[in-house]
Amino acid sequence: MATLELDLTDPLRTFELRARLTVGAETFALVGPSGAGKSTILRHVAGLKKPAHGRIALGKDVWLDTERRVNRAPDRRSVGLVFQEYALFPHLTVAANVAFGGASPARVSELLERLHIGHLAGEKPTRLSGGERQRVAVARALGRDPQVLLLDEPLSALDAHTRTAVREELADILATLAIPTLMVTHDFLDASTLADRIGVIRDGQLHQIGRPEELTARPADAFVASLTGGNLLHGMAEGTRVTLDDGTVIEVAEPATGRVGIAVYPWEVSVSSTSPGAGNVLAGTVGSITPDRGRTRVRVGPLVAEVAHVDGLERGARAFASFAPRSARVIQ
Amino acid sequence: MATLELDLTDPLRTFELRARLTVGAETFALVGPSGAGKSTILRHVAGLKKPAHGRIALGKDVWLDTERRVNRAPDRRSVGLVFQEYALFPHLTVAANVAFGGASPARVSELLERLHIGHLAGEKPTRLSGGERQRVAVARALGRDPQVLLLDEPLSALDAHTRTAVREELADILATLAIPTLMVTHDFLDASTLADRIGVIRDGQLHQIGRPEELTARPADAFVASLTGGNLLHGMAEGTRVTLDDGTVIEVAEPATGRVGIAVYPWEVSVSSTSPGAGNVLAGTVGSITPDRGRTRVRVGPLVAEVAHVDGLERGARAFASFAPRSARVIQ
Amino acid sequence: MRAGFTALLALCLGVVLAFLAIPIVALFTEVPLGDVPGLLRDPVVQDTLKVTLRTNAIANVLILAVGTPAAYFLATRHFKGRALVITLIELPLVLPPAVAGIGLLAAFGAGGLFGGALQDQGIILPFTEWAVVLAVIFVASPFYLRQAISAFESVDPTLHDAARTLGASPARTFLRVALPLAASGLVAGWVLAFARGIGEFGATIVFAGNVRGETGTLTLTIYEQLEANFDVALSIGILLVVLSAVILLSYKLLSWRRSSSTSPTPFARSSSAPA
Amino acid sequence: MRAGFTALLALCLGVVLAFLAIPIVALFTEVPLGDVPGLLRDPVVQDTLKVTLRTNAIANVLILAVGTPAAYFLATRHFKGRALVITLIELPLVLPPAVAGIGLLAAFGAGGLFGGALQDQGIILPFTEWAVVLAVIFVASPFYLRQAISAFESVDPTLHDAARTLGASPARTFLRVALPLAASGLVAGWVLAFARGIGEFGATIVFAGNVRGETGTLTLTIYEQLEANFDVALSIGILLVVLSAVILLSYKLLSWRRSSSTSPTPFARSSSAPA
Amino acid sequence: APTVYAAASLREAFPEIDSAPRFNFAGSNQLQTQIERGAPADLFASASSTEAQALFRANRCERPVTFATNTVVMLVPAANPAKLDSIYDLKRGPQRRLAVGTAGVPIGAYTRKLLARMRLTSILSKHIVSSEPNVTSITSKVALGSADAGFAYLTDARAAGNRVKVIRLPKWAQPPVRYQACVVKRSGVDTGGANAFLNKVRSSTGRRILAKWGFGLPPR
Ligand SMILES: Nc1ncnc2c1ncn2[C@@H]1O[C@H](COP(=O)(O)OP(=O)(O)OP(=O)(O)O)[C@@H](O)[C@H]1O
Ligand SMILES: Nc1ncnc2c1ncn2[C@@H]1O[C@H](COP(=O)(O)OP(=O)(O)OP(=O)(O)O)[C@@H](O)[C@H]1O
Ligand code: MOO
Ligand SMILES: [Mg+2]
Ligand SMILES: [Mg+2]
Repeated sequence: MATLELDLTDPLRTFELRARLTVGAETFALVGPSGAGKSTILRHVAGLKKPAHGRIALGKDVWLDTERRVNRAPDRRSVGLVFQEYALFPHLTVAANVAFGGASPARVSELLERLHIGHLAGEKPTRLSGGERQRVAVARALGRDPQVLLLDEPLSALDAHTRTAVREELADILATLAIPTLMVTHDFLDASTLADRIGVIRDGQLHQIGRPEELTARPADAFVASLTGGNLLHGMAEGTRVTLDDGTVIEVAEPATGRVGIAVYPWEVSVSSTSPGAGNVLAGTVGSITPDRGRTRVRVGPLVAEVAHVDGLERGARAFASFAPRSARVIQ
Repeated sequence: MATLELDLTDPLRTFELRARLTVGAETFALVGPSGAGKSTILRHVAGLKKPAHGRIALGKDVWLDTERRVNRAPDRRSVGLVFQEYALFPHLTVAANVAFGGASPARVSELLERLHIGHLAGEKPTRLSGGERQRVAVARALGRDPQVLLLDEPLSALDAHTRTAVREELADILATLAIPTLMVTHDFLDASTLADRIGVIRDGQLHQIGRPEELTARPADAFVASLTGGNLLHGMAEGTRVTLDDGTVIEVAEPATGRVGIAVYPWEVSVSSTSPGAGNVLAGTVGSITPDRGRTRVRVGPLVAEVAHVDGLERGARAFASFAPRSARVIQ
Repeated sequence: MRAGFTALLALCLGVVLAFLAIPIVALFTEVPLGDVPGLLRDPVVQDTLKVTLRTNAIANVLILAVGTPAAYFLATRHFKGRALVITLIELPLVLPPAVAGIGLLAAFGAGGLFGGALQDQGIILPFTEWAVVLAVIFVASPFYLRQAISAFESVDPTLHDAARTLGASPARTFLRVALPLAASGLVAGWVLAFARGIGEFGATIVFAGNVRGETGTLTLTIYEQLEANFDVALSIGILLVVLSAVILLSYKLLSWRRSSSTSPTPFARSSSAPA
Repeated sequence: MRAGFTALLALCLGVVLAFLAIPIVALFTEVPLGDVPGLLRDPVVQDTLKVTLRTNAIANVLILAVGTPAAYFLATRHFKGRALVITLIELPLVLPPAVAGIGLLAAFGAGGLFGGALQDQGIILPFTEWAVVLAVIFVASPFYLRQAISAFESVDPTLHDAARTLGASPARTFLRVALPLAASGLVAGWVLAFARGIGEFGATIVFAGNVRGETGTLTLTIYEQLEANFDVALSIGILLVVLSAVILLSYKLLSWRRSSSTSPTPFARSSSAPA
Repeated sequence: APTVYAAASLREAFPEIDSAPRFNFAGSNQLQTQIERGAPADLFASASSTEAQALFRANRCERPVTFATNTVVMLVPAANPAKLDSIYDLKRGPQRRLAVGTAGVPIGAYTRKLLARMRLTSILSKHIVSSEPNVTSITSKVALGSADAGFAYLTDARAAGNRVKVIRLPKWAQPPVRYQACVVKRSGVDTGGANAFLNKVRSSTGRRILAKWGFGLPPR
């Protein structure tokens, strides 16, 4: 399988997009806030937008090289693109949508079966549910037997409960495809379930690239910290001591100086009604208490904690949240 | 504070909506699949749709009584409605939107400050981010000092990472309001964070009403089980023994007979590479392995498990998922 | 081959533009432009201008005043026969103006359906200024109504609902929400209706005749003056072209400024036509 | 007071409907309907009908064939001066037909801008069928172009992108995606253009004259027969009304069937007008 | 002031006689129809006796009086692209484009009569003939060069100035072109105003102006 290489520069409205990536036979997720340039990168790869400078190649096959004035039209690049709202052709049946890219009838049936939508072949897309549409969009993109797959927020149009099922299914499909796949998402769980590597993009810049657990372990900035589910505190650091904005002093693992952010994950915070002797302690009022997936989410002052039990705690009561110094990750 | 009582019957396109509810000074969340009739109930309460039969009253104030031919116009019911896509007036500034319901300039400033959007007073809604729009919509609904607050999927238009922050903020606001609040959502975490009680609605019928932890503990049907995050297995029950469709026999806590569903929560499942001696055991291939909020999500055959560690497991390997009989909740 | 497709499209556009532009350009070559101001001061032209402005002003006020609520009703209320009503409203669009004139005569002329009753009241409509007004309303109002209905329909109904739950009465909702949001569509429709009214000939000549200072509008005068005062006719023609272009362009600029200041989707394709 | 608002709206609608319906109804009361078939067999009418159909068929084919690609180009390509081009295209809409006729004469008539060149080629346009065709194209094509541009614009551009990434060339994308999705808007525009062409009078009489069997269209004949043979004029009028109504209604029924079978949002307000 | 409905060919002369009335200039038969349909006219001035007499017979106007006469001429564009120097040129040569009044309008009737007397009726079938509803559109067709020739009144040729060239037709072939005016009968008619205007037309000043524009004058 060929490797997708891209190296792009494109001045957008408010910032310059710069992306340099190599994606092998793996799934690479682009994660970042709205307007970061995620979709734009997919459009560059598909040939729907021409960057100011750059090169895109699949193995030896050069799709774009602005220096050599190479720029293949979208229909001459072997890509499958799944659009955010799916962009199914409303005037064609499901089968005709999948066949649009040139798939033979046999191949169309095979794809529909594989995605469990064989019985919908004759329906128009407007009569389908969100999950069904998503499957049609994936089948249509695969119908061209693309050498590169692009997915723009493939799950964002789905209900919370449809989403879980479709996510697992998509994970299986991506695992068997083994072609370079670029995916855009806002959701860290989607990214970590589906992708081998994640690139965090903000203002057109790739800020951090790594496996999901690497991002969680060492969030490079406040955005990554909140994306991976962390609480964010602010304060002034002097070595391993940080004076938070509310005056509390805490210990952190890595020394730093000046204004810093501190990421603390909810599952590394304990909560009690009496002050624990050791660790970093923040006192505060108890906010919402929510059962969440076998644990309980409690907010104490600025911190959300996920704990096994919350015996004796009530909304509005005073409580203490504590965490170990090594759980306090410093963000410059 | 007056209590909102409603008792409605309304034949919709494919089913008849029947809802009977009493909501005190609390937040009640309506949760259910798309098309279940959730928004329709809010429209009934607001007076935007007239049910075929029924009565809606706020304390002694009767808003609707089809028998006595009472039907107050929406502008004569004291409701604040936050629409799913916010429905802000695009031609008015943020301040003018909030003032539309008749709030004085002082009250408008107060509301904007309270929702941290004071600096946006002069902006047009189209120039705001999703989270900012949501705040404007809430401020506008509160601007009328309503006696009933209705929220239609107030968080669904937000990014995954904006969502967490806005959810906590909204929880604080709802906690201080203390008026009957009806909220629609697709997301169980939203519902359990914001609501005191949850009503699960499907095909126009309220299938289960209870506090979040009650729903998790005893899901009344397959929908509630998957909503609260459970895995769903199917099989034939004979007493406390259930033969699953793949032939595996498991033990459950409550006796039953005939075809049943079994809900198993991921956090009550363990995974190992060798068969554990005790409990219910399902063998299968390892699917995706995903770090998720301090734990690891692993799929083994039909089950997703959330475990602390997955030492020695790899995608595609054979593994065993096990759970205690009391974790196997029977669903008729 | 693929460059060929775009070239083909561009070629078609070129043909269209050339064909539509040439007659307009040619118009300007026919008349000594320096004489136009003088010719327009001709008392015949002055009379004509007055009649045209007066009758069209009345007609447009009536179209806007009665047509706007009617369009709002049709856009927001659903009742049986609505499709038929809309077809009826659109019928004058596809009716040859002369036939419209005959119809108006048949309805309001002496011996017409209502002509007798009106005459008994001392009201004579045909061949008076009011006949011009009626003719203009009949041929021009469907342009406005059609666009107004679709402008009101494209106002998100949840905004309407939002206004109601915020305590606004139906009338206030109409004034504060529907009207401002439909405004640009309404103006687009009005521009068309106005233009159609100014250019109206067929129904007017049949129903109102060409009485100088009474029913003789600019368009009628053009036909009348074609023979003798060809230059006067041309000057009026040029006046009308310039007037039309100014109206169209200023409307475009207006709606362009509006949309560029409030557009929710900065990358939405800029809408070309007052659709 | 609040019931009053709806009543006011309904009243306005009633006034509009009454006013637009009365002339059409009156038209039918004027002529002994039984005689209409006989009158329409009159050789003058037969000639006229043939001329009308022939010239309009040619004009409409040209409008569709050249206008559709031109509209697609304008709807999907962005270039400087695009707004100006669109204004130019809309200008004939607001141009009095007589002025349009003068413009056409000034451009293509003997002694006109291109008249000499054409004459050298042995081509004389005025008083020929081709003059009618040109006049019809000039006045009717903007109706089609305008609607076609907005129909193509309202096709979701991501569908276009989707087709391209699925390997479709620009031409195939146009044929398989843009054209079918814009179809109902195109037909709506074409209905308007067709109707405008059939009813065309001013530009035709000035530019093409009224030559029986050559340039004498139905509308010209109505004017001609208005004094001489009023019943013939009326019969043609009725023929045109019925024709117009049939075209409008069949278009409505067509688009209604389409939309009711594929409508994505069952509760979307039913769109009234071919907007 | 009265409302005067007058034949299109009177468009220059009448306002010069008195600019006070409201004028409606069109084909005489068109005006006749309008008056029959209730148009609020006070005086009707027709380019032939047919229309005025028809109204008189229908008791819609007083007895018509003849106030002017006219002459039918052939007009060609100033540039004369078809090189027509006489009406007989139309018997020969290629097909030409002619603007001729419809049979229903006075000028059309006169033209046909004249051609019949000259035994030239065949030219109406030999050439391409545009039927025009009134003299205005005949002269404009010639003036704009879309017709190679047209038949109209001498008076129109004067009004059209240097854009057209007049080709006189033999006197012996001329039909009697009699302009007749009558005061309309209807409720609310301004009889006084109508008669006053008619008298002005028939006064010596009126006759002088008519003559100036090329009309012939009936004996007093
Ligand atoms: N054709 C263009 N020219 C210039 N700027 C553009 C263009 N298209 C998009 N932009 C800008 O580029 C930025 C990135 O847009 P993009 O659609 O790639 O964001 P995104 O990361 O996909 O956001 P979202 O999560 O909302 O989909 C935006 O700020 C947008 O304003
Ligand atoms: N005015 C109406 N008349 C008849 N049926 C209706 C009407 N409005 C909605 N329905 C139907 O009622 C059902 C419930 O619609 P509703 O909008 O309340 O669903 P919902 O639960 O809010 O769904 P979602 O989560 O997608 O917003 C739908 O199946 C819809 O088809
Ligand atoms: O009535 Mo006329 O003057 O022959 O057109
Ligand atoms: Mg995007
Ligand atoms: Mg809903």
